[in-house]
Amino acid sequence: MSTVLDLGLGVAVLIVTGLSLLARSRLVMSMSFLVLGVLVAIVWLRLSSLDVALAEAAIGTGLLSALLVWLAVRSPLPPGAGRMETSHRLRWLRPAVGLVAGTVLTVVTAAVWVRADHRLPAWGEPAQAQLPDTGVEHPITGVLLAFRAYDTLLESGILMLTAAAVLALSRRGGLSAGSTHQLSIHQASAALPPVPATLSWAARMLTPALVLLGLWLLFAGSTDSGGAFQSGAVLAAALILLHCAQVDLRVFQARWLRPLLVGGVVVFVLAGLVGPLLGLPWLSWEPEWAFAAVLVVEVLLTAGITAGLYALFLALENPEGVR
Amino acid sequence: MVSVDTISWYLLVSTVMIIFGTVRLLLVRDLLARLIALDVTGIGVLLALVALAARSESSDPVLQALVITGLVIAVAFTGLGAVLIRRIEGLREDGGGGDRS
Amino acid sequence: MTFTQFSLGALALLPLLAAALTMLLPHPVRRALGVLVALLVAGFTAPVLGSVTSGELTELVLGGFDAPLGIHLRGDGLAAVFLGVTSLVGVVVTGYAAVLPKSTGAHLSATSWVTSHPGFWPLWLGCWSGLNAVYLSGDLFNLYVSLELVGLTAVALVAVGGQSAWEPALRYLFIAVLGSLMFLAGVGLLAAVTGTLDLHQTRSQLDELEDPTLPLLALTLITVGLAMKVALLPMHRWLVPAHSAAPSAVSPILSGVVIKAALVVLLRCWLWALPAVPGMQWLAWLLGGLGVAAVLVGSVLALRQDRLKPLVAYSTVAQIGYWFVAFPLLLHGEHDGAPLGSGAYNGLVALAAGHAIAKAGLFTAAGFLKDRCGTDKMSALRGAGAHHPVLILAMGMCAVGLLGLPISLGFTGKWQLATAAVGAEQWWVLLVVAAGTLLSAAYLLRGIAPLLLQAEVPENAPAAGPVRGRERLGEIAVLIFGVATIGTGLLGAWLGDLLEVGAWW
Amino acid sequence: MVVNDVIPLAVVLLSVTVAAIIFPLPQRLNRLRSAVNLAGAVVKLALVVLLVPPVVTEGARPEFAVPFLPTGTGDPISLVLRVDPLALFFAGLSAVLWLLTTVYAIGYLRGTAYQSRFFGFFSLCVAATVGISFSGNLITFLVFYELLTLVTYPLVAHWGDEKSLKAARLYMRYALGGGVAVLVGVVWLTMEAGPADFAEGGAADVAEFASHSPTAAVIIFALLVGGLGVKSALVPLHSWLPAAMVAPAPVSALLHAVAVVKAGVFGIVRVVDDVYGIEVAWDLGVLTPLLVVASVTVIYGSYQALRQTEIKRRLAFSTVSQVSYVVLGVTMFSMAGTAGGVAHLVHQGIMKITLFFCAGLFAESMGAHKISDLRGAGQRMPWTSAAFTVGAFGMIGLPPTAGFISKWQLGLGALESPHPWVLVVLVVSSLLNAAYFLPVVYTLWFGDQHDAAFTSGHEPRLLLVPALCTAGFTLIVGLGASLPFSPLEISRLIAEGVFS
Repeated sequence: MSTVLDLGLGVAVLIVTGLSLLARSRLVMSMSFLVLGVLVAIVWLRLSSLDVALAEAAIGTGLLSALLVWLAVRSPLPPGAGRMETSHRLRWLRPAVGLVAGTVLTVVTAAVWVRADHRLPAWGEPAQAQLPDTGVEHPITGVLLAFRAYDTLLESGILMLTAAAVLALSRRGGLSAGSTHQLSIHQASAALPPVPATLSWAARMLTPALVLLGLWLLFAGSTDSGGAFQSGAVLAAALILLHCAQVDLRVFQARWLRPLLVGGVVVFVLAGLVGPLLGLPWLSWEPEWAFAAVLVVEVLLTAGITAGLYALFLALENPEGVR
Repeated sequence: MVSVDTISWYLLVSTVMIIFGTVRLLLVRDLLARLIALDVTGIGVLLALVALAARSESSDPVLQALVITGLVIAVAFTGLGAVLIRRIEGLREDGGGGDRS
Repeated sequence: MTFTQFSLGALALLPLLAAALTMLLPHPVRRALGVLVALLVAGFTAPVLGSVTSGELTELVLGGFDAPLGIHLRGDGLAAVFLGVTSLVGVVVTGYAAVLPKSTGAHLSATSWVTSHPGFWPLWLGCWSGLNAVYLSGDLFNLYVSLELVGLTAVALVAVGGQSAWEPALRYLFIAVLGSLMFLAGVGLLAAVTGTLDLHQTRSQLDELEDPTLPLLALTLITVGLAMKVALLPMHRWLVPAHSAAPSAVSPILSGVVIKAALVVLLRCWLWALPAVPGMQWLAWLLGGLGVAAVLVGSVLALRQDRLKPLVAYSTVAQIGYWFVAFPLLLHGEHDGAPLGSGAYNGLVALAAGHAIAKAGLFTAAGFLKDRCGTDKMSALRGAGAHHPVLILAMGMCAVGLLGLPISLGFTGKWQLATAAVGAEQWWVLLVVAAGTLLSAAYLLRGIAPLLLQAEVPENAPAAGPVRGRERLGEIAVLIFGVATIGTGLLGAWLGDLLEVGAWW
Repeated sequence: MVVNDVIPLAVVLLSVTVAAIIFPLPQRLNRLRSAVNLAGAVVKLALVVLLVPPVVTEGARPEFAVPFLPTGTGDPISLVLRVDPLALFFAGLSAVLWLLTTVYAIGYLRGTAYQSRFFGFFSLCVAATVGISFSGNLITFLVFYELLTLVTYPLVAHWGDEKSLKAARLYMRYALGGGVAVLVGVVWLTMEAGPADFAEGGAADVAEFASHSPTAAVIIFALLVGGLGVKSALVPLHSWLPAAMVAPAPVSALLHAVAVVKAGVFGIVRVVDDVYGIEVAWDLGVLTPLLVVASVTVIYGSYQALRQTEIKRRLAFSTVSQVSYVVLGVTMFSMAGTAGGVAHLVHQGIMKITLFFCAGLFAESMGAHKISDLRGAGQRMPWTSAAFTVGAFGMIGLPPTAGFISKWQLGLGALESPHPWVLVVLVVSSLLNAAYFLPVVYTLWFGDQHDAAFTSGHEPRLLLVPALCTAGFTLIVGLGASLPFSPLEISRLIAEGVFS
């Protein structure tokens, strides 16, 4: 039974992959990618990785595909869409070589995969033994915010700096209060299609539910599946919905976007600095107050992720001068 | 505990995604198509990691955490890529853009 | 916890914190904070260098969680060398960017395009944080995250160069991310067979492994991915537009240190994470062959450029070749009691470190001229040397380093590479070194000599305008690189001692 | 002793310091720049003189070493500065001639632009030359040799026009090509026989290496001498030298008399005598081919000089020919020949610099570039013409000049050596020398008054005094050849060391 399901799921993933890679229309491509996200989230569930499935659903499918679909909608038919980079003489050569090389590589790699004797991770036992010291009960949150907090910190740094980068590509370098205020103001020449009243209404109704879901994911993270990233994605989705419903968020953008963006990383680093001040290594937290530290960091991190993802969305709209 | 066959099957699927995503990325000209190909490759890699995580009794938390990290990074680069594509195509629509650098 | 251990963490986290804070500040304050942080980072580099000089390997267990669960930071010889070089390049470039803000890119103001870009500061400090994290990391997945931090900020730093830099930046993004994904796939494979992500534990686990196929496949993936990021021929085509379209203060960082980060990861994987696996030498020979091609093709293409920045960028492509020429020699045994592998490794590191300083200097100079004259066409820059004697002198000194003439780290590196080659009886390496030296002399002369023309400089040449005090300071930055290129040439023996600490052998 | 050990380093650093002071000096501070230059030159001369008694009479070998390159086995290769008689000999030559050339250059460049750059590189050039002379092993030699290539480039390109840049580029190509060959040779030799410290009579490690793998030793010898042969302008590697004549006159003078060309020849002497050792080299059979090349160069250079109509080009080909006498002497495998060759190292320097100084004077004062322009110059510029005549007679080898001494000594050496036919080369070359120098001398004194437009003909003192000094030296060295501390006596001492 399970085998048939897995087989079907795998084939479906492959078909949608093919569709998202080979389609000629941008819209089809990005929509296929959205479907791919959904399918893969189901695969994660099949592989008993609830947290990853949640993250995929929220971040991967929800936001990432939304970005791509948005892009496809805003400029559906750029010059040369979907065409291969062909040389003049042998049109078929590149795709053919690519196909053959890809197939050969797949066969070789897969053969190696199957032959290899896998070894189970050596961190299983120490992870369970040391989990109580971290102040959280959910092992994945423990890994993210205690055992490998350094990775998470650098990663939130990446998200923050990506937001900084896309803001830097907007008016006034995007990095002052005045410029975030102006983000994503549509020009007359590229105005959005009018928003149907129903959507606007639905968005306003949905938002509280989304916020509630986000907060639940956040606070559930310490004991159960969920966490800063999933929660941040949901909250960002709520903001985006509001924005699409043409709710005026400019004051929020001007006053709060940058501080929120930065806050998570700053507090994370400062919390990491407490250890050295007490003579411990970087990023170590005493079991007594570890939970408090993790909670503070997680809340601010969520805010930062929300702001970062929202900034990515806002910056998608070209500033005037660069349409 | 997921059966070994299932894991191997998903590893195979992930391999196909990785390799054909890469090939497409290197061959196609359309910028959005390239970005999507890159994302497909990324999902393929993460799928492999999750499949590996599923070998343990209860799915391995460390590998899962790594995958979540990977996902966030994927969103980050896709976001930057998408904004860059928008800007570049905005320039093109303007008719080649200005001469300032 | 000792201060050195504290420094290991601070080296990665302080710039990140500063990057976050700069986002909230107005532009002039950002510059001041940037300079302050640069000096602090250099200050934290000192204890690491000091302890490695005294033969000590400093290790920091983050959060107190031991490997394989947690992450270790290791300040060994390789890390110390690159930390030192990055601090030098970082401090000087930061100073340059603070003094000449127009070198940081171009942004859209309320009405028009303006030179100088406030976004440079958070991105550069974030990039620096990632670089230090890469050097110190002792964990494969953490290497991936750090490398992504470097890659994304580097792409963004190219993009702040303005409209013409966007396409190169996007191209760079595709390659950088694809490279990291391949690296991640390789890491996943290794983790599957070893059950750990720690570099040292990976090695000891693989030592017990009988079937070499999987580690070999993993190494292939890792190598291809990282070779993309280092821009080894034939995966070099993204480098030239990206490095030449980047703002003046960014190109030296990219060419000087960012590609070195990928090189360091490659060395970590080849020499630390994997034991000598049968079949590895084929891969090494392939890399060696590509290295030779890169030296020759890169140099010839550099000769054919008519603009200064692309010329310097192609020179990077050629120099990258040298590092890979050393790979086949890394796996060799001994000759008369001298270990050849370590000799080639020393040579590789010396070449890369020397290149970092010299290339940073040359790119800063090229960017300076481009900013000042509005173009980097060599025909338009004729005679610019008459107004910038210090700059030309400094460029000459940097060129010495790139040529590999004494006294410079480039010479030290070539010397060690050549002696290792003679010991291993790989005579072709000598030929490559000789040909590469002569070709690089040709293209560097082509780049620098027209600047010296002084007989027929028209009065209204762009370089002829009055030189402001700030610009003089900018020239001093290049001069520091030049002097450092020559000065570090005397440190070859010390470098060899440093690299002994925490080496894989 | 301790003080002496520091002197070699001090001499090198002195010139570098002078350069570092001069580079940032603004153009208008002419007096300060000249003062710094002259002070540096005088102090350097004094330091070198200080070394003479301990090294020549007491047999001391002051040495300074600093670790430079790691080897992998623990002991790093060092940069070594060591003073032996040959080193002192060459350093003395450069110290004396630098002082004179500095004076000349101050006068020559008066009122032109970019003087700070010129004198800065000029000082670096001398630092490199002194470094070459004091080098205690091949690696140190290589370092300073390449440094010399680099710092002479801006000097050759000094005027900054297309022609200078082209000549400088040609020079750079040749010199770097040679440098790469030397580098490969040094790398190989170091890997096989260690860092090859210079030792009188040859390095023991090299001798052992040559005994068990002679083929490799011959190839390495060919690489080293081939590379060095570029700078010493051995035919067919000479064509950069005439092209480089576009440089300012003091540069040409320095290039031909002490710095570049001499550095190449000095390197060949070092390789033959102090790395391989003359006996080992003879056993390997590498000396005779080199002797033949040198003979060809001597004759060919003279023949080409005869064909030139421009003064500076004629002098340039004359250098090609004359410098090879040194190689001739060293490779003919006799003690007298070696002494003659080494003595010619100094003699040629003094005589050739005289000629270049005078050529510069003629060009500056009369605008004379061709030999035909010199008609009647003897009346208008008598002192200059006299100095030129002394130099020319020296080149031909007429007594009582220094040139006579070296040719006589070389002739003696040829008779002692296994190759008496070299005497024929010497005679033919002397005849050719006479054929291309005597007409110039004749034109100077007895040519018809040239165009009346050239009436200026005044002889600036800063340019004239150095020329007269070197002309004087040419005579003094010739007359006092048998006095203690004369170049010939020191050369004999060196030759004894080589054959001991």
